This record gives sequence, structure tokens and C-alpha cells, in this order.
Amino acid sequence: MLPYLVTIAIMIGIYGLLTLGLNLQYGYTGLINFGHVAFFAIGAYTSALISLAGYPIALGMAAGTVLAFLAAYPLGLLCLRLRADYLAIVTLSFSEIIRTVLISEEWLTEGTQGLPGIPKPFSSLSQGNADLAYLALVATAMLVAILLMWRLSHSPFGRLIRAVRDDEDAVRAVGKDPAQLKIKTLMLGAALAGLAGAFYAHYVGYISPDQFLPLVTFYAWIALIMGGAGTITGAIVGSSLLLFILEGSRFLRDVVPFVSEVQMASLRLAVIGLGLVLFMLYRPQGLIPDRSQS
Amino acid sequence: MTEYINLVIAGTVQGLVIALAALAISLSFAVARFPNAATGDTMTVGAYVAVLVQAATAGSLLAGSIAAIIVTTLVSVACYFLVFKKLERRPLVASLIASIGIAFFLRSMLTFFLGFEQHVFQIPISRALNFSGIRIIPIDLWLSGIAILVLAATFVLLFLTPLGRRMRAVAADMDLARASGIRSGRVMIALWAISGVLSAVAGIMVGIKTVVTPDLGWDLLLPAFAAAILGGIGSPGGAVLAAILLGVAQEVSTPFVGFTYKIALSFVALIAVLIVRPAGLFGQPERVR
Amino acid sequence: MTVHFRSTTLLGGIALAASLIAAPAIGQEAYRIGALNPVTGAGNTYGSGMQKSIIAAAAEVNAAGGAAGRKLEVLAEDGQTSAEPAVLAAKKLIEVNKVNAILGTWSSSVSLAIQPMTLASNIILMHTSSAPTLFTQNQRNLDWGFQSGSKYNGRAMAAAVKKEGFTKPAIMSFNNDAAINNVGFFRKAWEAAGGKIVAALTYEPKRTSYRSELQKVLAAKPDVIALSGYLPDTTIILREAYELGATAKFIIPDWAAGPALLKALGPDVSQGVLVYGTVPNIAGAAFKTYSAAYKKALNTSGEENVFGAQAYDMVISLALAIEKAGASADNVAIAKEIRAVSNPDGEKVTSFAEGKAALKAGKKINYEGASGPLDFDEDGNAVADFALFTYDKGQYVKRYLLQ
Amino acid sequence: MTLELRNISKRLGGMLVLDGLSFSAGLDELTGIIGPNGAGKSTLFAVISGFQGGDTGSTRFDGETLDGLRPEQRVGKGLARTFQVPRPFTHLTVRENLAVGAQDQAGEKLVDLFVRPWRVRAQDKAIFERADATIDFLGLGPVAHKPAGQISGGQRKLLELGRALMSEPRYILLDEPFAGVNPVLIEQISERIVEAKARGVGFLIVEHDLSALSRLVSRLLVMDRGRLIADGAPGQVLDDRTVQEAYMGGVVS
Repeated sequence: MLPYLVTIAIMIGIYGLLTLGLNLQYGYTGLINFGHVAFFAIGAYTSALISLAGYPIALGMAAGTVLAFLAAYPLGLLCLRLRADYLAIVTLSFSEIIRTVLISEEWLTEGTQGLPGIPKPFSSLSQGNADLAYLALVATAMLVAILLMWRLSHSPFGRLIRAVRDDEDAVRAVGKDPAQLKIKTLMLGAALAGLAGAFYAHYVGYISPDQFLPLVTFYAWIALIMGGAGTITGAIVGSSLLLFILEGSRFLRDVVPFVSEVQMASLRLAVIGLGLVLFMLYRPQGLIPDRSQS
Repeated sequence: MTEYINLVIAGTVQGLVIALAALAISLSFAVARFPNAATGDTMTVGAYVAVLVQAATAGSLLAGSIAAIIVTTLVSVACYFLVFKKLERRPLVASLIASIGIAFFLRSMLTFFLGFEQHVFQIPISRALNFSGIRIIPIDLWLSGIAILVLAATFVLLFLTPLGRRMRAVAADMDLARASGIRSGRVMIALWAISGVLSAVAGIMVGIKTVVTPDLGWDLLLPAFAAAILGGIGSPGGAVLAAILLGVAQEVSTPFVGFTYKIALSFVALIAVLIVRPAGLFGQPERVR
Repeated sequence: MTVHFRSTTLLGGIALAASLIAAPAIGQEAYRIGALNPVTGAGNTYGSGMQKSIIAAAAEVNAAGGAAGRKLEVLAEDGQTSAEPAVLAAKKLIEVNKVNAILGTWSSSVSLAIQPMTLASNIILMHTSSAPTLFTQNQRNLDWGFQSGSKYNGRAMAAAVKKEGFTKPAIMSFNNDAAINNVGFFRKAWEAAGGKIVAALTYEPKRTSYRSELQKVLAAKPDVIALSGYLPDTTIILREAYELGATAKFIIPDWAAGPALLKALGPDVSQGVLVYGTVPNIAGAAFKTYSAAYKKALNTSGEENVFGAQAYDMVISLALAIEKAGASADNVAIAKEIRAVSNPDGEKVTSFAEGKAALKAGKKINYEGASGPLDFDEDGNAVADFALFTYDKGQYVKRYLLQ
Repeated sequence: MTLELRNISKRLGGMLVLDGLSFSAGLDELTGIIGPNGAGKSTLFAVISGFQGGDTGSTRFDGETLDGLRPEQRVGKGLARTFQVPRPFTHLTVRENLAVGAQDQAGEKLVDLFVRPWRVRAQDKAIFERADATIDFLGLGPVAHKPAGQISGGQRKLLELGRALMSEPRYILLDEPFAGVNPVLIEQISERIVEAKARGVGFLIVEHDLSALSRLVSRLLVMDRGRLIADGAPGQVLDDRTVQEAYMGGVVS
């Protein structure tokens, strides 16, 4: 049981990082980014390719994070010109463009065949210990990300983010460029997604384009909405809850024998769907409300 | 040359199929002011109802279509009353997220009761009319005819009837419309009903052209969104035109970009146009304070 | 140690009956099998059937007294035809349920993603995937492919195209690993024999129309189109090809064909479409047992699910290997016997009970499965017999065996 | 040392809101602008502050052109503005609102934030000291730690002024500082403006309250339908016949 829980915890950590990134963008800054999976994919592929080429895993992860960070810049420039609802669709499109590139550019990505055999760190340890060490690594990354977020939100930068969310024109009237700030938060959030992607690639060990469907973005949103946007703990609570719903159904089926496997998959989606609607209607602030917004 | 004409025909037909979905999205975009992600799965519901009723009524597509329209209209209006009405005064992302939730829920109900197997409309399959190499498939003619008819009816409704005028007034400025005595509640119901009808027809058309699976509408959502935005919010004509333009551009581009990148083409076009015209091709730029 | 059947296995009457027999089990520790199948996602057409076939086969083994005295216990999971959920499901099976083997992973992406985990835990993996890397990473012979891989599909296609007398084949392939590899091996085999491919194209799924794709391929004036895809896209492409008046014939794999395709297209459009596929040994005893169990569990014919027969065979060959290796054998020792109980030069057996008796008598055996003769090549990939089928006047008919 | 406008025109929705407006105002002076509703005063402010681009004409600030600069860049040049309806950051406290106004904050730059935290800390301390001084100066002490969304309308007006002052501008465009403010507070705001002026900050003030404005400013500009119709000392301008006609003909506020 323990190794399974460790795996779940690692996945929570990965989704947690992804959600933290989105939290910075949407929860703090109000950017409706529906293309988060693009940065997740960029991080995963970059890190996988670099480590498959024989370079150290740490280098791959760093490169994945940095590349995701940089890839957000052009998208950030677009954000400045667009209405919020357009931005949602444009970012969603962006993530599909990235996925198409992953499918088509076979010389680099092996196309739909995907990249198998991505090296795992700590391979000298036994599998159980390697997973524990990996969890420690993910948890450390998470902790660093949380500290970073905390530092950001409790700094003049965070003050400015909150000001931008309140009134962009007033921010411009005091001589600050909201655009620059949005680009920065978009890039930082993307970097976190890239890091999450790198962790994902090295843990799952095999990546292919169809693991980077918009569904991943929606999962991050679901975690964020359920946990509570604008709070650091919300992102973690949300991603735990997400994994609980996704994985819990496996155990639920052992108890409810009359529901077939096909129906269980439907029920899983139904629970997520209904959950989203109910959260929006009755608890839009999520499980962990953002106190500064009340 | 014939090759390109055939590609244009293929693109136009695909565009017309997406146009109805784009129109439904554009309408709710304009009046309810958020991109409704549940539109795709409402289409799927429509397609399923139609295909099942057709099978049950010994092949009557008309019976299937009527049943589908009734069901999707009810679904659409129910969504409004149960969810979107309550989220009206909240940030648009609330409605957007809720619509994703509804989309998931609708699809899960379909797969729970009906499984994942494909269903097929019983439509006679016939050979294309061949005008010295330019091929026109009869069923495409039918589908195009229906699409044009439905689009025309929607336009008449929007631009030539009092209800349409009220809808456009609400779209332009809800508070102003209210102040001038328009009952926005009724207008909203009408909007959601129309959106439901359009979804049903769009779903049936896609179902006839392809096969009916649980992902039918969800897979079309992004192209439809792209068309709606490219056309410009609050510009139903723009949405339809953009859908056809995107369809044609995609197919005509295949000799140059291949069959994988053509799918990304509509997204690239969307982003490119928005860089030049942030309000879309036919949209009115928002007034800046 | 008490052996109990988990609630999931109670689905269906066979399993229920089996559990009654299983109840008074004694002595040996149960051999736990994880049935990780594509119940949802792209493989959903086959996943449930595979899972139930595995459960049925395990019941059959248990009814015959278990493998080397060990009862088989089946734990079912949905891999969702997707790597990430499959990894989590496999983790659960391995760590929570402590399974000894994972059976019935379908798509290459799922098999590739869980292979490192099963190898690390010394767990037997039996799959129906065709990615070549799956076989190269299989140094300890723990992994077995029950679906004839792309190599064999491609060769079968080439043989059929040649035998039908076509000279100008074109290729259309769904953009995924398995489909691309199938047509890739077809091209290799065809070109090795001096043939020429007139056009080749990879298409994206989920389109509302494949007209421009068809137009491109038809422009090369092929006499046959080797189409490698799945049911929905194959349905649409065949229909549109007919509408466009294409004269070229189509040859498609059996997993994209079957009665569903006929129902969708009708007799006119389906007329003359060629289908290649592995032939289950329909006349054989193993297939009859499988088919009866399948019918009982799913109320449809087992012939409709090629992977169901393969999943069934996974359990039987695994059980025979356990029987041969003995009750105390570990997985590496068991895996070593898979080839020994399946490959030629032994007495042909068609059921677990028969094989068990022969083994007890000290004979060498050769299990002839429901899905085919189950002779594994050097990579651990089962080589099956292929046949060519076609639709004729609304009937699905077998034409001849392919060599 | 002037703010100089030359031939500014602006068309909005078919209406010529500003019609070839030209004037120049001393940066060390208090200048008032009046005019009936729809005269184009708010649009004029929007153009000067860069929130809207003018169709024609140019703006120079202390001899330097502002044309093509974005609003935030104009603040950098020393030109601040307030809004007619105050727009505080409602979720920030009054103190934080003021802090946001300070320019060139190291703590708003990511690199400095992580590489030079000590500098950020020292600077932020200084900024808050300045904010506290501004709070004392404006008499906002009792609400200093309240979210700005919870303070009164008059206090918001003061906060707007304070936030503009925090950017250490040379010149402030004040949009109706007295609207909806009680007489006592008007007096207080006027005093603060005079004091700020004494420290070297000039003001261009749009206001409907003629009496309060004319006591405050040394020069009064009168706008009507996008044009300047009078310019001079307050007493002299208000006696002008064209001005009176404009007010009588238009909507009297």
C-alpha cells in the first residue's frame, strides 16, 4: 500500500506544481490561461530529450523549466491585447498547436510513437526507495515553489499584482505597466508547469503527444477551483482532491460491484463535472478561501 | 485547378457543419457574455437522441430531429435556469468553468447509459455528381441546404423580428436594455432555446457526416470557438463566415502544410488575426475608458 | 492462507461458479493477475471483453484445480487507453493488490509506460501492443506480446495485396504509433519484393471529413489502398471514398472492421472491402470454450473481439507455465516456461485441463490457443495465422489463409 | 517649465469632442478648467495622460514631447493624474494603496526581489515611511489600515491625491477633486493642494465647484464643445459674457 500512496503523493505533487503555476496566473493575476498543458508538455519533452541524449537529469529539468518560462513570453505579449474570454480560447489553441508540433516534428519528438525509457533519478536505489527519494524531490520542489509564491505575494510585486487585479487603469495612472506584470506572472506560472512536466516525464518514464491533451489543463483548473484560487494551500488541497476523485473510484468499484468498469469511468467524469458546477454555484471561493478577497 | 475546386468544396462543407456550432457559441457569447463550453456536448446529446429515435421509428430522420431539437432545447434552457442564470453577475470565468462542468456531466451521462459504441444515421449513401472532375456529394448538398436554411432562419429571427431586436439590445448593453423596459429574462430564455435548437441541428449534421460517438461535439468545440472568435463576438454573420473561411483555408492549405498541420492552421489563423484585430474580423472594438 | 475472490470477479455467472469452487482452496498462495484493460478511451470497443475473457479463463483454470495448485485471482482495472491513468492503475495493482502478472494492456503507449514498473518488480506483462521498443527492452523475457506485431500485420497485408494481383498500392494511416508501424512494415515488405507504393499519407483522427486526404491519395491512381485506422475513421473514409466514386479497393485490419462497419456502411459500400486479420482457430476446441464463455459474459459473439481471444489465451498459457514451473517457482522461472508450453514440438493441447494432464504425464505440450497457434518468436511475440476476409453482399466472408 | 498642448483634436463616435485645442500651463502653477458637461474636459485629461490618443496635435511637458508615450511612461516623466470617480485598489489597505504609488520599486522586479532582498526590504521600509507621512499629511490616519474599498467617498478623493503624490510628480491632473465631498473636506483638500504647490507640485484641476476652484487657482480655462472659450484670472473669466452664455446654454451643473 505504501508505495502506491507514494505514487499518488508524487502525482499530487506534480499536479500541485501545475496548479500552483495556474494559481499565480489566474488566482493572483486573473489571467484566464487555458493552455497550461502546453508548458507542461514543453517541460516534459525538453527534460526527456535532454536526459535521453545522455545529459544529467537535473540539467534536463532545469532546461525544461527555463524553456517553458521563455515559451510563455510570446503568449504573454498576446495576452495584453486580448479580452479575457478571447484569451481563454487563444491559449487553448496555443496548447493544441504545441501538441500538433509534438506530433509532426518526428525528427525531434518521435511523433506519435512517443519517447520511451526516459531515465529516472535515483536508479541506483531499490524501486521503493527510489520512489521515496523522488517524492522527497517533488516535495522539495513544491516547498521551494510555495516559499517562492509566498515571497512573491508578500512583496511589492505581490502588492502590485493585487492592485492590477483591482484596477488596471489605476495601476497605469501610478506609472506601472500592468502588461509587464502579466507577462511576468504568466512566465513564472509557465515555469512551474514546465517543472511539473519534467517531474512527470521522469516519473512516468514514457511520454507521447496524447498525454498532453487539453484535459490536463482542465484538471489543473478543476484542482484550482476546488481548492480555492488565490491561496497557496488551495492549490495543494485541490490537487489532492482531484487525485482522490480520479483514484478513489478504483477503490469505490471494489465496494460497488454492480457498476461496470465502463460506467465507473462515466461516473468519474460525472462527479468532476457536477463538482465543478456545484463549486461554481455554491462555493466559488473553493475549499480554502482567499481571505484577502472576502 | 479541379483539385483546388474540390478542396474548396470539401472545406466549405466542413465549414458549414461547424458554422452552426459557431453560431450557437457566438450567440451565447454575445448575450450571455461567456464562451459556453457545453455547446459541444449539447450537440452530442442532440446527435444521440436523433440517431436513437431514428432507429426506434423505423428510420424516420424527421422524427429523430424533432425529438433531438426538443431535448437539446430543454437541456439548454435547463442549464440556463439551473446554472448560468445564477452566475450572471459573476466574473465570466465562473460561467466558463461551470459550462465545462456541464459538458463533462452531459457526456458522462451519455456514456453511462449508452456506452462508447459508435452509432450511425441510416442515410442512403450515393455517388457524387461529377462535373468533369469536380465532385459534389449529394448528401453534402442536402447538409449545406439545411445549414443555409437554419442560418437564414436565425438571421431572420435576429434581424427582422421584435424578439431579435430585443436580443441584440440585450447583447449590446444589458442594463440599458433593462432600463428601456426589455424583459431580459425572457430574452435570455429565447437565446438559450435558440442555442439549443442550433446545437441539435449542428449535432445531427455532424453525426450524418461522420459517426455518432460520445466525443462528437467536444472535438468540434475548439474549431467552433475559433470561428466564433475570429468572426468577432456579437457578430453571428462573422462567425458563420469565419467558420467557412477556416474550413476552406484548412483544406486548401493541405497541399502545402500537410494533413497534420492543417488542423493547427485554424488556431494559427485565429492568433494571427487577433494580433492584428484584437476584436476579431468583424467585431466592434471595445470602447476604452 | 485463505483465498478469496474479489467482488469484481463476481461479475458474470462463470465467475460466481468459479468462486464456489475456489472457496475451499488449500495450501498454495494464490497467483494474482491484474487485468489492466482499455475499458474506456480509444480501446473501449475491446477492453470490457478482454477483461471478462481474463476473468472467464481464470475461472476455467481454477475449476481445473488451479495452476500447480495455485488459484488464480483476478483484479480488474481500467487503463483508460492512456499512459498516466494506466501507470497509476498498475501501481495500485502492483503495490496494493500485489499482483504477480499484468495482463491485457492494449495500446503501445500504455504498455510502454508500465513496462519499466513491471520489469523492476519482476512482474510478467502480457500485452497486445506492437511497438518495437517493447520487445527490445524485454531482456529477461518477462514480457509477452499476444497480438502479432506490426511486422506480421505488414507482411500479411503485403501478401494479400500481392495475391489479389494489385500492382499500385497506396497507404493511408491513422496518425498513431501502431497504425504507422503497420503500414510501415507493409511498405517494407512490398518494396523488398520489388513493388512500388504510389502514394502514402498519414491522417489525423476526429475530422468531420477525409475528403481532401482521399483526393490526395486517389490522385495517384492506386488500385488498392492499404488503410490502417480504427472503426470511426475507417467508417467515414470508406463512405466518402464510395461517394467520390473511387474505384480503388481498400484493405483494412480486422480491428477496424467487423459487423459494426457493415452495419454503418450497408452492403453496397462495404462490397469488396478486403479485411486482413489473425484467424482465431475457430474450429479449435480452445476457441469454442472461449467463445462460449464470451457469449455468456457479454452476450455477443467472441469472434467480434480478436483481443478477447488473446486475453483469454494469456491466462491459459500463463497458467500452463505456472503448472510446468511448479508451485514454488518465481515469475522469472514461470516466464521461462511460456514458450515451452506454447511452441511446437509438443503434444497439442487446447485447454488448461488437457495441458495440465499432459504435463502431469510428463509430456511436452504445445498450447493451441483460441486466438491462434501461439508460437512465440525470438522477441516473445506470438506469431499467428492471418487470413483475408471480405464483405460480399452484406456478408463477412473468409477468403483464404495468408502465408 | 510648461505643459503645452498644441491643436489637440479627438473624435469619439462621430462627435468632435476636442476641437483643435491649444494652451500652455505653467508647471509650478495652479490652473483650473471649467466647462459644461460634454465640453470635453475628461477627454482632455485622458489625452494628456495618455489613456486616449489624440487624433491630431501634440503635447509637450517641460519641453519634451509626450506623444506616443503610454500613460505609465508619462507618470515616469512626472505627470500624474487622478480619476473623476476615485479608483482605489479596493482590496489593498489605504497604506498599501499609497505604497503602490511609489516609483521604481526594486521589490516589483523579480530579479531584485530574489537577488537583492535586503535592498527591497530597505526600500520598502522607506516607501512605507513616505506613505505614513502622506497619511499624516492628508489626515487619513484613522483609516490607514482599512481596505480602500471600505472608506468614504471623500477619503477616496484624498487617497487618490495621496497616491498621485506618492509618485513624486511635478504636475498632477486632478479630475473633480471636490465632487461629492462635504465642505469641510473641500477646505481640507484645497489646503493640501496649496501646500503641495508650495513644495513645487503644479496642478491642472477640472472642477464643477466654481467657487472652491476660483479661490484655489490663479488661472482659469473655460472649455465648451471641445474648444477653449476663455482664459484668464478667475474673477475676470467668470465675468466674461461668452462664458456665461456657454453655461446658460448648456447643462448647468
